[in-house]
Amino acid sequence: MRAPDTPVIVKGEALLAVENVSLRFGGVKALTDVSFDIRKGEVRAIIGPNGAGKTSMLNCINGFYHPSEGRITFKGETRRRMRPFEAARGGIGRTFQNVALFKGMTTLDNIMAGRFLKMRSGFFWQLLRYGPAMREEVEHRRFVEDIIDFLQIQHIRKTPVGKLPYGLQKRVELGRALAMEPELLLLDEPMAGMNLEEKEDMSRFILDVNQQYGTTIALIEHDMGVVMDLSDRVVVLEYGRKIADGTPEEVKRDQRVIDAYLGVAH
Amino acid sequence: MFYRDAGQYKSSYAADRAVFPLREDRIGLAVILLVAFVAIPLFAGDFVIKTVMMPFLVFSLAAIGLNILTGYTGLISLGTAGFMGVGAYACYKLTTYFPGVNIIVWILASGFFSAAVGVLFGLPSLRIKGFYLAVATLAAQFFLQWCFIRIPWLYNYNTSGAIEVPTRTLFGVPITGATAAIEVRYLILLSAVVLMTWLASNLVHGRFGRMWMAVRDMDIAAELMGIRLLHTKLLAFAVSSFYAGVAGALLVFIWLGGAEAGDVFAIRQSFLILFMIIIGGLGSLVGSFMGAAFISALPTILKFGLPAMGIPIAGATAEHLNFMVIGALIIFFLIVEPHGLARLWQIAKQKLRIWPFPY
Amino acid sequence: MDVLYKIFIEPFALMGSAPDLLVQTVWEGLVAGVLYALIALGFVLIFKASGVFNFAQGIMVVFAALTLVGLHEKGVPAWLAVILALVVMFGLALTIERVVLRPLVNQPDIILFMATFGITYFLIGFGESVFGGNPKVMIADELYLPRGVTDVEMLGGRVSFQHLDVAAAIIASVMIAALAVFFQYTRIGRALRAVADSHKAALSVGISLNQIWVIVWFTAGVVALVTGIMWGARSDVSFALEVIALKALPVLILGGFTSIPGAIVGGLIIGVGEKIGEFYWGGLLGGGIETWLAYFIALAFLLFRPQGLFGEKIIERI
Amino acid sequence: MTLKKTALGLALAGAIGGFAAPAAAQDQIYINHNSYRTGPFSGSGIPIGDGVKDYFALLNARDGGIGGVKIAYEECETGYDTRKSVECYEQAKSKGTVIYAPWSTGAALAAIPRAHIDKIPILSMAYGLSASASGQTFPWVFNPPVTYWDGASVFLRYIAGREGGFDKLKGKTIGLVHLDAPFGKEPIPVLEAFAKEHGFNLKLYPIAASEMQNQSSTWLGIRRDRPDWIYMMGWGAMNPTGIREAARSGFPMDKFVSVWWPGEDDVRPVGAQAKGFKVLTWHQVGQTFPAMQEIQKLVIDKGLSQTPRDKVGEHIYGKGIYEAVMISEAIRNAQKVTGKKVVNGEDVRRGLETLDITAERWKELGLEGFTSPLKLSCADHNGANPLFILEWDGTKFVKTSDPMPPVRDKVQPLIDEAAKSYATSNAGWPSRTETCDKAS
Repeated sequence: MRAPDTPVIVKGEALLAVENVSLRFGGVKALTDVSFDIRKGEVRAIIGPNGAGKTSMLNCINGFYHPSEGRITFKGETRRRMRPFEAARGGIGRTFQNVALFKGMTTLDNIMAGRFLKMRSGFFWQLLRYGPAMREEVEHRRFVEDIIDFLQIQHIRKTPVGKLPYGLQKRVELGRALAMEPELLLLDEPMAGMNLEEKEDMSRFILDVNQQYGTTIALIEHDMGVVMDLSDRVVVLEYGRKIADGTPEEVKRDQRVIDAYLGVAH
Repeated sequence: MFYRDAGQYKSSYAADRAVFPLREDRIGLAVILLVAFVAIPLFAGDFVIKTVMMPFLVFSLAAIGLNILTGYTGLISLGTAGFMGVGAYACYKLTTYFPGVNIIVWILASGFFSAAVGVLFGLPSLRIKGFYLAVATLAAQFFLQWCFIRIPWLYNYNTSGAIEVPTRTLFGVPITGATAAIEVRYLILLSAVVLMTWLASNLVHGRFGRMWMAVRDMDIAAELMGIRLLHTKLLAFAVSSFYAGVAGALLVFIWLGGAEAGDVFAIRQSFLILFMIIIGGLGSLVGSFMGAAFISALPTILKFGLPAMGIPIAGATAEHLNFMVIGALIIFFLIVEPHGLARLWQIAKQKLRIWPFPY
Repeated sequence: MDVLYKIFIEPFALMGSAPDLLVQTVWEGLVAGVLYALIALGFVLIFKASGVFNFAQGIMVVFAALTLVGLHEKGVPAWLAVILALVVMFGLALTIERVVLRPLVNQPDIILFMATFGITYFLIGFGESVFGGNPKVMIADELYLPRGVTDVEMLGGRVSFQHLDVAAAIIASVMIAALAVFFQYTRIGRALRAVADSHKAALSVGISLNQIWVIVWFTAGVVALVTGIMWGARSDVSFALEVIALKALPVLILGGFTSIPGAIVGGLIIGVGEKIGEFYWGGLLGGGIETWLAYFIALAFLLFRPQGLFGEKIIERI
Repeated sequence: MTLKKTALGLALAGAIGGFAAPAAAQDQIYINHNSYRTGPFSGSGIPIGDGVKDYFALLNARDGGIGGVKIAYEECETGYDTRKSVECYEQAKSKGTVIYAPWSTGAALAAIPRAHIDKIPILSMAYGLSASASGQTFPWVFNPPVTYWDGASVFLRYIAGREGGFDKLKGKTIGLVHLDAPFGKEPIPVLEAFAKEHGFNLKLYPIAASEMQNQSSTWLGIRRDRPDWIYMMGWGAMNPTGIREAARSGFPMDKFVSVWWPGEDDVRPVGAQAKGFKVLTWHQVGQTFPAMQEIQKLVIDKGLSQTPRDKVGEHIYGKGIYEAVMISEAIRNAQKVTGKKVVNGEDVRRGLETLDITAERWKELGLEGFTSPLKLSCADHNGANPLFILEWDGTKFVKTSDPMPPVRDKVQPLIDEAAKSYATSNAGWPSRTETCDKAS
């Protein structure tokens, strides 16, 4: 049993390091002095009871919130006040707890929007929809079609996503994040509200992404079974503090984690 | 029967990304263009061209501009008429300083001035959202309108205080001013609108269009996709104001041929254009045309059409009735289809596609 | 230098040398502000309870006043005309709820906004065809609104208070207080507040949303009638008044769309701000800057407090 | 698919186009006259419209039209909106109107360039483009009997008279309260020119159209600046509010002069407090004129008009009568000049250029003492008639001054210069080719 604040030493290069991060809204402390790291190629789970600050942590990582204290280093670079689009440019992709798709657009356009950063053709060609603009459009369409095939959502290609059932929306959202070809993919409860079959599909997609594309994944999930199956290492938050960090087995045995999940009074 | 997508397969992504993937739609478009370019100038009288077609086209263009901002990017603006005014005055200054350059060049170039002004007044859009932004854009509307009256330099110190449209020619044919034939002016206007509609269509179907819509639907997610909100919003303001500016220049130079700006670029006009795109369909270019037809042409048709069809109501009463009918129709259409006439049209097409089967 | 002098020194020098004018300007601003606030109040009531940005509020002011004066013109005694005007406003609220709001329930805000524009158009046509489009004189005497003026010698000059303005300020305050009491202490008022907080919550305590809408639109109609009487007594009852109603919009962005105190304080700030601005600095730009000054004042506030004067700080969540 | 809707609209529009075509039958003269009985300016628009309409109804009822030809008179509602005015112009044109009365400066400006092509004379009575007084440059445009520039010069002549001569104006302050629109700014060049020459200060108080009923800060400014005289260029709802605010702010009504647009309805609500308020105008008010009584008897009592009986002869109503007299006299002239019974726009233009309504003629028309004689010519499309003061006595307007002529030697050069600059800035403006008729 390790003390919670001592980093786990495992080999592999750290892609992202969170050091002593605190986050306050007015008087409310969402995060207090949290440190952990995410290594290249791993699946890292962040778990904890409701209101533990998991989503706030992801929001800090991709620059939507700015930590009140502490720092976050991504690919060896520390940015004090990173903006979300800068995080995206750096290669951080993201899905959301409550699906944040572009509801008025089709599945295809949603995923194409994920290619935004990869598209370069200028305003003039875009106006004419000719030459480089059209070539680029077709080329990226090919990439997107691969993702669509991978996620098995061919049949809903031209459906506005607002009309899709929840499970499919989650899948489209994953597709949109994949279209960014991120180095680090943040998944916020990708399986919330899904039935068993859908969860199995989604788990397979996540593992495939991790293995086929080599994408590093940070994952928030409530279903402990899924977490234990998917993740290499787990960090546990409670009331904005880190209470455990380690492999799934280690975390599972940690008394504080057991207390937190069983709701023992402090 | 006549409108089918069966049997039309796309063999390339390029063909699938076309704006009009269906053959029937392409034929329909060709027919409409033919009517607009050939039949109307030949057969429609001055009255119809001047009071129905020309305002319809001018306001369609302005509506497209606003639709880019509001329908595609989700930013409500009530300053459209002001931006139209900027275009009109810019064009006036340009053509009086450089009378040698063709007026069409200046009409298009005037859009850049309104684009610049649009960007300036678009700056608060990063911090202000929704109806708050709409009200903030009223600042632009009132301020610009005040400038048009108060800065005599803008109207070349004319004693009339208005833009006086000089005669300008294209290949020796007068296209602006009193001597320009109405058919010629109509064709110029139509060409400009068709060209700019085509460009707008390209833009909204490409990566900029997706960028705008992403910001509209979920700005936070868009930002996490690498889209810079301020750039996107300002680009939308710029393009939108560009369209408004060109529409304004066309309004004064091609349609009205001289006007007192305090009146045609007033706040009321801004509201009307906003309502055109809502009733036509937010985020739809077709909708911009339908909305313009509804809000701009319908009152004229009602006003002059009813008496002509033998329903004798005169003067003020007709005007009152007109107001009431339009008000009622707006509410009626919103109840029938809140997503606008464009959606209604789409549903009709869908029905046609599967006809005679119910679904 | 001259410009700087005119911007930074001269106006203040004038304020100091003629404090009576400053007092008078502030007073005029307050009176205008009260009336702006009243119009804004109508907006806020409706926005709070039904989420509708009511473009028709301006025309409701005209329509209410026009009904009152028009009925009186047709020989109805003043007191009866007031009652009938209230009945008409109630009928209007009922009709709007039935014909417009109910079929459009759950539609996006912008659609409802558009629908109120349809109402505006309809009311313009309807009002003019029933009562005629010519400007009418408000029946101020019949309603026992005071005329005349009290000149107060003070600060080395004269400050005049129009009795009508004083009455307007008092009536507006009484009405706002009454509304506050209504909201705070009556069953319907509490229901209204519940709706403002959450439609679902309101439904769960067994309040009919439809009734609430009728009540709210009727209340806004009453506010509109009072505004119409006050403003009509200052100038005339005509459709040009509709434009004045737009002045409520900067008040709204300043005060927030859902805050009643915001509407009042915002109205006063805008009223005083624009009168002072026009009076002391307007001349620099040739005058007539009132049309946009209010918006710039509101915009300046907004850039520092995007949530409005009384709004809570917004924390964005995903 | 974009324009399929258009095609439909087109079919409809085509139908209208067909209908809008010549409605004028052979045995009548068609007049399409703009009006605005709706909108923020209806306060001015309604009495004007009533006056014109009633006078033509009188001509038809009493004389069977003009020279035996019935007048087909139609109003086109504009709501004081340029867009709708353009529609009205096109309708008037297609239906063969013999004259176009825009009744808004914006509408006049939009129509002026078309007049010589469409062969429709434009009559903008004492408004519109001042420069159009020059018949040499604007053969098709008429703005009798006086321009705003003339009006401003008469105002100055009047106050100079009250102060004891133009030289006494030195050091005085004169305020111009005006609608913040080209119309309201019209007299500024004249006032400025005089201010320079006679050494008085000119203070401008612009009022935006949207603030017409919210003028308190303007009048505070007036209280601060204490101008000796105020001249008001107001329109629609601006007039009653302006008069009210003047009374509220304690400005001496006796020193408050307005251009010719306020009517009794604008002043009456202020009542006794407005005593002394002055309107500069060119015609009398009242119901004592035989023509007015005939209208009451033959038109209103017969149910041919909705005009309230007691409104006949009021100030703005009288303006409608005046305009209708000009039009009908021009038609009569045209019939005389051409020998035709049914005249067209071109003939009426000639009729207007030879217009000569003498005092005797006014008497024949049942309007003796109503106004001064009016004589137009090919060069002078205005007449620059004298103006006098109507003063509010607490309940009605009373004429309190003799007619005063404009200061022509100051105004005429301005008109000539403005006409010249209009022709140059509108590149391709045609020089006059229309022949000139001898006055008959």
